[in-house]
Amino acid sequence: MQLYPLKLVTVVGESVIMEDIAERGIKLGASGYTLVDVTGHGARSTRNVSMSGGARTQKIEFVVSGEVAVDILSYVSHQYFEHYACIAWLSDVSVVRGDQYVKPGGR
Amino acid sequence: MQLYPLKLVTVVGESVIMEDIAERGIKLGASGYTLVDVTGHGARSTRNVSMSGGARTQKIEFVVSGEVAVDILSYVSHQYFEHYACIAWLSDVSVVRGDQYVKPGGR
Amino acid sequence: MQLYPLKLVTVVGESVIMEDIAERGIKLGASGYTLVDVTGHGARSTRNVSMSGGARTQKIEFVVSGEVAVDILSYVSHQYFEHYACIAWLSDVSVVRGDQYVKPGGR
Amino acid sequence: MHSSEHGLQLLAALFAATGGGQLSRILESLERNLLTPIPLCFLLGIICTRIHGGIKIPKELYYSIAIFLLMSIGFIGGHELAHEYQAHGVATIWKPALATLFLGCVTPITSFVVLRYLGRMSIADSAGIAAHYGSTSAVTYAVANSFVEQSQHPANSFLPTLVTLLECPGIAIALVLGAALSAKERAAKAAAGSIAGIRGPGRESKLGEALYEVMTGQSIMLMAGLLVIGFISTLFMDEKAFQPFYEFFQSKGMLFRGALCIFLLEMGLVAGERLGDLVKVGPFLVAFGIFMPLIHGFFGVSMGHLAGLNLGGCTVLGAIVASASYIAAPPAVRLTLPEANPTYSITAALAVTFPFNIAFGIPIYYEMARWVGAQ
Amino acid sequence: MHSSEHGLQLLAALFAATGGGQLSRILESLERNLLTPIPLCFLLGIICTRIHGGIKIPKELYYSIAIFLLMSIGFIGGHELAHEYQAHGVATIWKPALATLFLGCVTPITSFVVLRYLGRMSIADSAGIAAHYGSTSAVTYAVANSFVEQSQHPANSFLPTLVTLLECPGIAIALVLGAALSAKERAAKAAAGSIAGIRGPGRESKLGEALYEVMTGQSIMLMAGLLVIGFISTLFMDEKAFQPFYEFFQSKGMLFRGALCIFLLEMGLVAGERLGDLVKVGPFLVAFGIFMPLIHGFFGVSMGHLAGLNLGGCTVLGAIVASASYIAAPPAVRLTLPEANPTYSITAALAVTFPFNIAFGIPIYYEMARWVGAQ
Amino acid sequence: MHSSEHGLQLLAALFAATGGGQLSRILESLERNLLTPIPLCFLLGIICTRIHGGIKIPKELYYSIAIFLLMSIGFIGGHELAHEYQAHGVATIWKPALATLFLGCVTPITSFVVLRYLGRMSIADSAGIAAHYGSTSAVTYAVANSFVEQSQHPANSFLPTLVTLLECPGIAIALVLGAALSAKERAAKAAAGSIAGIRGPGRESKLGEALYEVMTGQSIMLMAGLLVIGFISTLFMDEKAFQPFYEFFQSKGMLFRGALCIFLLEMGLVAGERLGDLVKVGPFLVAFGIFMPLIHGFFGVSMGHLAGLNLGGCTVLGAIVASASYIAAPPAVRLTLPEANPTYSITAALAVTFPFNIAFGIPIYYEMARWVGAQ
Ligand SMILES: Nc1ncnc2c1ncn2[C@@H]1O[C@H](COP(=O)(O)O)[C@@H](O)[C@H]1O
Ligand SMILES: Nc1ncnc2c1ncn2[C@@H]1O[C@H](COP(=O)(O)O)[C@@H](O)[C@H]1O
Ligand SMILES: Nc1ncnc2c1ncn2[C@@H]1O[C@H](COP(=O)(O)O)[C@@H](O)[C@H]1O
Ligand code: NA
Ligand code: NA
Ligand code: NA
Repeated sequence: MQLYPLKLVTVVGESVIMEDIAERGIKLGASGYTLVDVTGHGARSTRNVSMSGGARTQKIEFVVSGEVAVDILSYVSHQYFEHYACIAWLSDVSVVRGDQYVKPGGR
Repeated sequence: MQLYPLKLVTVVGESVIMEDIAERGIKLGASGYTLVDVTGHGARSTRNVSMSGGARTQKIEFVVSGEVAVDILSYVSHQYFEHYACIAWLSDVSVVRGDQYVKPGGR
Repeated sequence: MQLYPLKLVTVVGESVIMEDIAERGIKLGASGYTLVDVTGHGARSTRNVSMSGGARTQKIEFVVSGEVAVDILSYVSHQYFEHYACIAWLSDVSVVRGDQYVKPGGR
Repeated sequence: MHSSEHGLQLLAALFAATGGGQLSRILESLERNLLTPIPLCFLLGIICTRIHGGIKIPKELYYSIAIFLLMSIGFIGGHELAHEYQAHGVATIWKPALATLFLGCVTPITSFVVLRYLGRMSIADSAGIAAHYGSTSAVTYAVANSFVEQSQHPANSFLPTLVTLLECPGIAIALVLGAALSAKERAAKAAAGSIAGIRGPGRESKLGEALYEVMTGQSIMLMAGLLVIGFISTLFMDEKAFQPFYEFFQSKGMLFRGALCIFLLEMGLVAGERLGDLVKVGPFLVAFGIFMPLIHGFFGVSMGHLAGLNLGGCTVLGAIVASASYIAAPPAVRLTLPEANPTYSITAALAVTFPFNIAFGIPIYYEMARWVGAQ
Repeated sequence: MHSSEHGLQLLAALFAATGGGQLSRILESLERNLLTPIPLCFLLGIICTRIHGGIKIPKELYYSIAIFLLMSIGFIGGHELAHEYQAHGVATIWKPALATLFLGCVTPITSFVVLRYLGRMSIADSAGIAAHYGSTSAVTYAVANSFVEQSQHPANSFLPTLVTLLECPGIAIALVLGAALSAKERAAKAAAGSIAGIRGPGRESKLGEALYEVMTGQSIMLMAGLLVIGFISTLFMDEKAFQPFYEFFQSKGMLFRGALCIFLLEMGLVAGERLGDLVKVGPFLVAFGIFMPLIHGFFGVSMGHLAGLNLGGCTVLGAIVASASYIAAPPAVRLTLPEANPTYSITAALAVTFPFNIAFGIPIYYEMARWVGAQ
Repeated sequence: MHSSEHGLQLLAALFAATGGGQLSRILESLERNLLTPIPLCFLLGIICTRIHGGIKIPKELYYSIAIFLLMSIGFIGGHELAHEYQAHGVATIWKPALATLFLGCVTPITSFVVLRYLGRMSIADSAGIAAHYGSTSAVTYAVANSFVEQSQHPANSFLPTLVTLLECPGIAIALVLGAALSAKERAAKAAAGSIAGIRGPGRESKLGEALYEVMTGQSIMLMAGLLVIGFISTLFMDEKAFQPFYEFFQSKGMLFRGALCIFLLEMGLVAGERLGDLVKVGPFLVAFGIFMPLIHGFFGVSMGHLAGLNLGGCTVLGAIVASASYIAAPPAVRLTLPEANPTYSITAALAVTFPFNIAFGIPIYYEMARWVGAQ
C-alpha cells in the first residue's frame, strides 16, 4: 500500500478564531480539516473565559504537505499567538493515497 | 519505563462506516479503539451531508502493531475510499506497556 | 519559523481518573492540557461501565518536554494501569514557540 | 432542459384534474395554513441561514424533540386506537391499513420508474431517491394533522397507525430493487470484462443489515412501541391516572405544538443550507420533488377515500404518502447503495418536497380530499 | 450453586411471612402497576436493546430530565413540608426522619455482611455493592410515588425529605468500611511480606474526597437545595405567583410524568445492555438483587409504620430503602475501591434490583404496608 | 483606592436622590423579590460552585432554554403588539421606541467615558466593557417582567419590542468607538516609531463582520423573528388554534417560569466561578458594575416615564437599560478588540451586575419608577 509522508498540523485554542483558521488553512492549500470541541487549560486560559454560552475551546487538524504546514503555523502564530489563548504543533504522518491531499496550485 | 514502538492509525470519515471499521479493526488484531464525534470539511464532503439527524463525521483511532496498522489501512482504503468521504493516516507512537496491545493471534 | 521538538502525551481512559491526571500533569510541569470526551472499547472496558449518567471515557493530551512526558506516563502507569481501563502513549511533535511550554522549575 | 417539459405537462394535467374553480379555495386554505407559527418558523429558519444569521439549535435539542414527537404520535395513536377498537373492533381499520400498505409498495416503484426512465438517473441514484419518497416524514404528518385539526376536520383516530405502517415497506422495496438491479448491471459489466465483481458478498450482507436497521430504527420503535403502550394504558388505567400522560403527549397540546415550532425552525435552518444545492441537483429533480408528491398525494387521498377515511383522514394520508423520509432513509441508502449521491436524495426530500408539502401541499391535499368527496 | 439455596429459603420465608392469601392482592396490584406507561416504557427500552433497535436518547436529554426530576422532588417536597410545618410543626416529621437515618446506617451493613459471608465476595466488591444498596434511587422514589398516588393513597408530604436523608449515609458507611477492612487486609499481607503498602496515603485522601463528593453531589444539592427553595417560596410568596412554579415542578403533573416515561425508556435501554452481564455476575448476585430489596423493603415498611407513616408513606419508604443507587454511588466507589469490579455492582443495581422494584417490588411493598397495618 | 471614592460619592448622591424614606419600601420590595424561586435558584448555583458541589447543567440544556426564552419573549411580544396595534395603531409605541434607541446610544458612551477617564482603563478594555453595558440581557428582562407581574403591575405590552431594539446599537457604537480610538492610538505610536501598523486592514474587515454578526445574532433573530411570527399569527389565526402556541410560550406560564429557574441555576454556577476573579478585576470595576446600572437604570426609568410607560414598563425599561449583555457582546468584542481582557468585561457583567440587578436592582428600579411618578 502506497503511503505518503505528510504533516499533521494541530491547533488548539479559542473557538472564536477557529473559523478563520479553517478558512485560511483551505486557502493556503489544505484539502480539508477536522474540528472537535475540547476543554482545556493553559497559561493564558483566563483569556478563554469558560462561561456557558460563551467562549469554547476547539481543536483543528490539517493533514497537509510540509510547506502548507509551515504556512498555516506561521499564519496562526503571527495572527493569534499574542492576544488569544492557543497552542499549535506539527507532527509526521503517513497518509493513504496521500497524493490527493497535496493541491498542486495550493499556495 | 518500558515504551514499545507501535503505530497509531487514524481514520476520519462518515459515521455510517465507522461501526464497521471499528469491528474490522478488532478482528484484524487491534485490542481496542477510541472514537470521537468531529465536524470536518474535505474534498468529497458534499457526500457527507451535514443534515441534522443525518450523517455525522467521526474520528477513530487504533493503537496497533505495524502489521495490523497496514491491514486496517488496506481495508479502509479498499472498502471505503471510492464512495465515502474519509481520510486515513498513520503515525508513530511509543506505548506504555505496549506489549499488551500486540495480540499474538491477532490476524 | 522556530519549532521546538517536544513530546505529546496522550492518555485515554475512564473519566473518573482524568481530573487527577490533569492536575498531576500540571504539577509535573505541563503548561496545560486538552481534554475531550470520547467513546471507546478496550480489553478491560467492562470496567468502564457504559451506563448513562455513569462512567465516560475521556482523552487527555499534554504537550511537554521529554522529561515531563516520562514523569506523567510513569505516574499514570503506576497509579492507574492495574485497576482502571486506560491506555497511554507518547509521540513526537514540533511546537511553535515551544520554549514557553518548558517550565524551568517544572519538577 | 428536456425532462422539465414533462413537469409542465404534469402540472397542466393536475390543474385540469382539480378544476380551475378550486383555485380560490386552495388559496384560502393556503393562507389559513401559511400564516401560522409552524410554517412561519420554518421560513424563519430558511431566512436565517440565507443571511448567515446566528440561530443555532443544539442537535441534542433537535433529537430530543424528534423523540418526543415520535412518542407523542405513537402514544396518542394508541390511545385513539383503543377507543376505536372498543367502539368498532377492527371493522373500520383494516381497509385503510391495507390501502396504506399498498401505497407503501407502489410509491417507491413509481418514483424509481420516473427517476430512471424520465430522469435518466443512474440505478443507484434512482433507487436511493425512491427509498426516500417511498417512506414517510413523521413531521409532515404532525403538521398535516395540526392543519386538519385547525380546520375543524380532525382525521380518523387511527392515522398514526397508518404512519407507522407506511414507514418501512417503501425503503425496503427501493433498496432491494436498487441492489438487485445494480448487481445485474455489475454482473453484465463484469461479463463484458470491465469490472471484477469482488465486493458482491459484502453488499448482500449489508442489504440485510440495512433492512433490519430500517425495521428496528428509532422512528418505528418509538411510534410502534408507544402505540402499544398507549393502547394498553388506555384499556387498563383509570382515566384520572391516565390524564397527565395524555396531557404530556397530546398532539393538540401546547408541548406538541410548541416543540413542533422549534423543530420546524431547525428544519428551516437545514433546508436553507440545502437550497444552495438546488443548482447541483438540476431542474429535473426539483420538478420531481414537487410533482411526485402531488401525484402520490392524489393516490393517497383517493385510496383513503375508497377505504372510508374522513376528510381530515384523506388529507393526512395524502400528505404522508406524498412526504419523503429524510431521517430513516438516508443512512440505509448510504450503506447499501454507496454509489448513490446523497446530495440528490436529501436535497430533493428536504429542500424541495418538505417545504412544498408544509407550505402548499397540505392545503392542496385537503382540497383534493374535498374534491374526491371525502367528508 | 451453593449460595442460591439460601435464596430459595429466603423466598419461602418471605412467602410464609406475607401469607398465601395475599398473593391475589399482590397480583392485582401488580397489574395496576405494570400496565401503565412508566414500566411499559422501561420494558420498551429493554426490548429495543435486546433486538438491537435504533432508539437513542441523547445523554444530554437524560441528564436534563434527571435534573428536572431531582429539582421537582425537592421543590414539591419543600412545598409540602412548609404546609406540614405550618400545620404541625416538626411533631410529625422527626420520628420518620430518625427512622430513615437509622435505615441508612443499617442497610449498607446488612448488604455487606450478606455479600461477604454468604456470597464470599472480596472485601472491595462487597463494600462497593453495599454502597449502592445502602443509598437510594430517586427514580424508584418517583415511580413509587406515582404508584401510590394512582392507588389513591398518596404518601405523607415529607417523603421527599426522607429521600434526601437516605442518599448519603449508606454510601459513606460502606466506603469507610471497605477502605478500613481493605487497609487492614493489605497491612496483614504486607506483614506477611507479599505486598508493599505503598499507596496507603493516596487512598485515604481519596476516601475523604469521595465522601465529600457524595455529600455535595448533584442529587443532594438539587434535592436539598430545591427543598429549601420550595419551603421558603411557599412561606413567602402569595399563591397566585407561586402557581406557575408549582405547576412546572409538580409530581402529579404532565411534565413530571411525561419526563419519567422518557427517563425510564432510557433506563430500559441501559438495563437491557446490562442483561448480558447477568451471566458474568452469577446467580448469587442476581438472587441478592431480588431478595435484599425485599428484606430492606420490609425493614423500610415496618420502620415507617412504627414512625407513624400512612399507607402510601410506608410503601414509598419501603421502596426507597429497597432501591439501590446507580448514579451517586458508582463514581465514589470507583475512586475509593478501585479493585471492586463495577460490573458487579452496576449490573445488580440496574439490571436486577431496579427493574424488580419498578415491576414487582413497589406493589409488594404496598401489600407489605397494608399487611403491617398502615393506612 | 482612589477610584472607589467616586463610587461612594455616587452612592451618597443616589441615596439623596431616592430619599431616605424610600428605604423601607425598597426593603419590602427586596423581600418580595428575593424570596422567590428565581433568585433563590441563582443563589443555589453560586453556593454550589463555592463549595465545589456537583450540580452540572448540560450546556445543551442551557442553550435550549435560552432559545426557548428568546422565542417566548419574541412571540408573546408580537402577540401583545398585535393587540396594541389593533387598539391604538402605533400611537403609543413610537415614543418609547425612540427613547429606547436613544438610551441604546447613550449608555455605551457613558460607560466608556467612566471606564476610560474615571477608571483609567485602556481604550480596548473600556470599549469592550462599554459594549457589554450598552447592550442588554434578555434574562434580566425576563426576571424583571416576572417581578412586575408578581407585583400586580404588568408592564406595557410592547416591552419585548423594546428589548429587541436595545440589543444592538450599544454594542455597535462601543466597538466602532474602540476600533477608531485604538487605530488612532496605534497610528500615533507608529508615527512615533514604536509599532508598525501591519494588521490594520484585517481589523477593519473584522469590525464589519462582527457588527453584522451582532445584528444577525441568535438573540436578535429569535426575538425579532418570533415577534413577527407572533404578530402575524395573532392577526390571522382564530383564537382556539392560537391557544396551544400561546400556552407554550407565554411568559406567565409554567414553562417559562420553570425554565427560568433552571437557567438561573446555571447562571449562578457560572457566576460563582467568576466570583474568584473579582479580586483580579479590582474594586473600581466592582463599583462600576453596581453604580453604572443604578445610573443607567435611572435613565431608563425616567425616559420611560417621559415616553409614557406605566409603572411596570418603567421598571422593566430601567432594568434592561441597566443590564449588561453577556451573550451577544463577548464574541464580538473578542474578535474586534483582541487586546481587551475578557475577564474584566465578563466578570463585571456576570458576577457583579447580573446578580446585583436580579437581587437588588429590579426592586430599586421599581421604587425609582414609583418615585418619578409612573403608575
Ligand atoms: N501544554 C499543553 N498541552 C496540551 N494542550 C495545551 C497545552 N497548553 C495549552 N493547551 C491547550 O491550548 C489552550 C490555550 O492554551 P493557553 O494559550 O496556554 O491558555 C488550552 O485551553 C489548552 O486546551
Ligand atoms: N486535509 C485534511 N486534513 C484533515 N482532515 C481532513 C482533510 N481532508 C479531509 N479531512 C477529514 O475527512 C473528512 C472526509 O474528507 P473528504 O473525503 O475529503 O471529503 C472530512 O470531513 C474531514 O473531517
Ligand atoms: N488499541 C487501542 N487503540 C486505541 N484506543 C484504545 C486501544 N485500547 C484501548 N483503547 C482506549 O482505551 C480505553 C481503555 O482501554 P482498556 O483499558 O483496554 O479497556 C478504551 O475505552 C479505548 O478508548
Ligand atoms: Na412517501
Ligand atoms: Na437502599
Ligand atoms: Na444596558
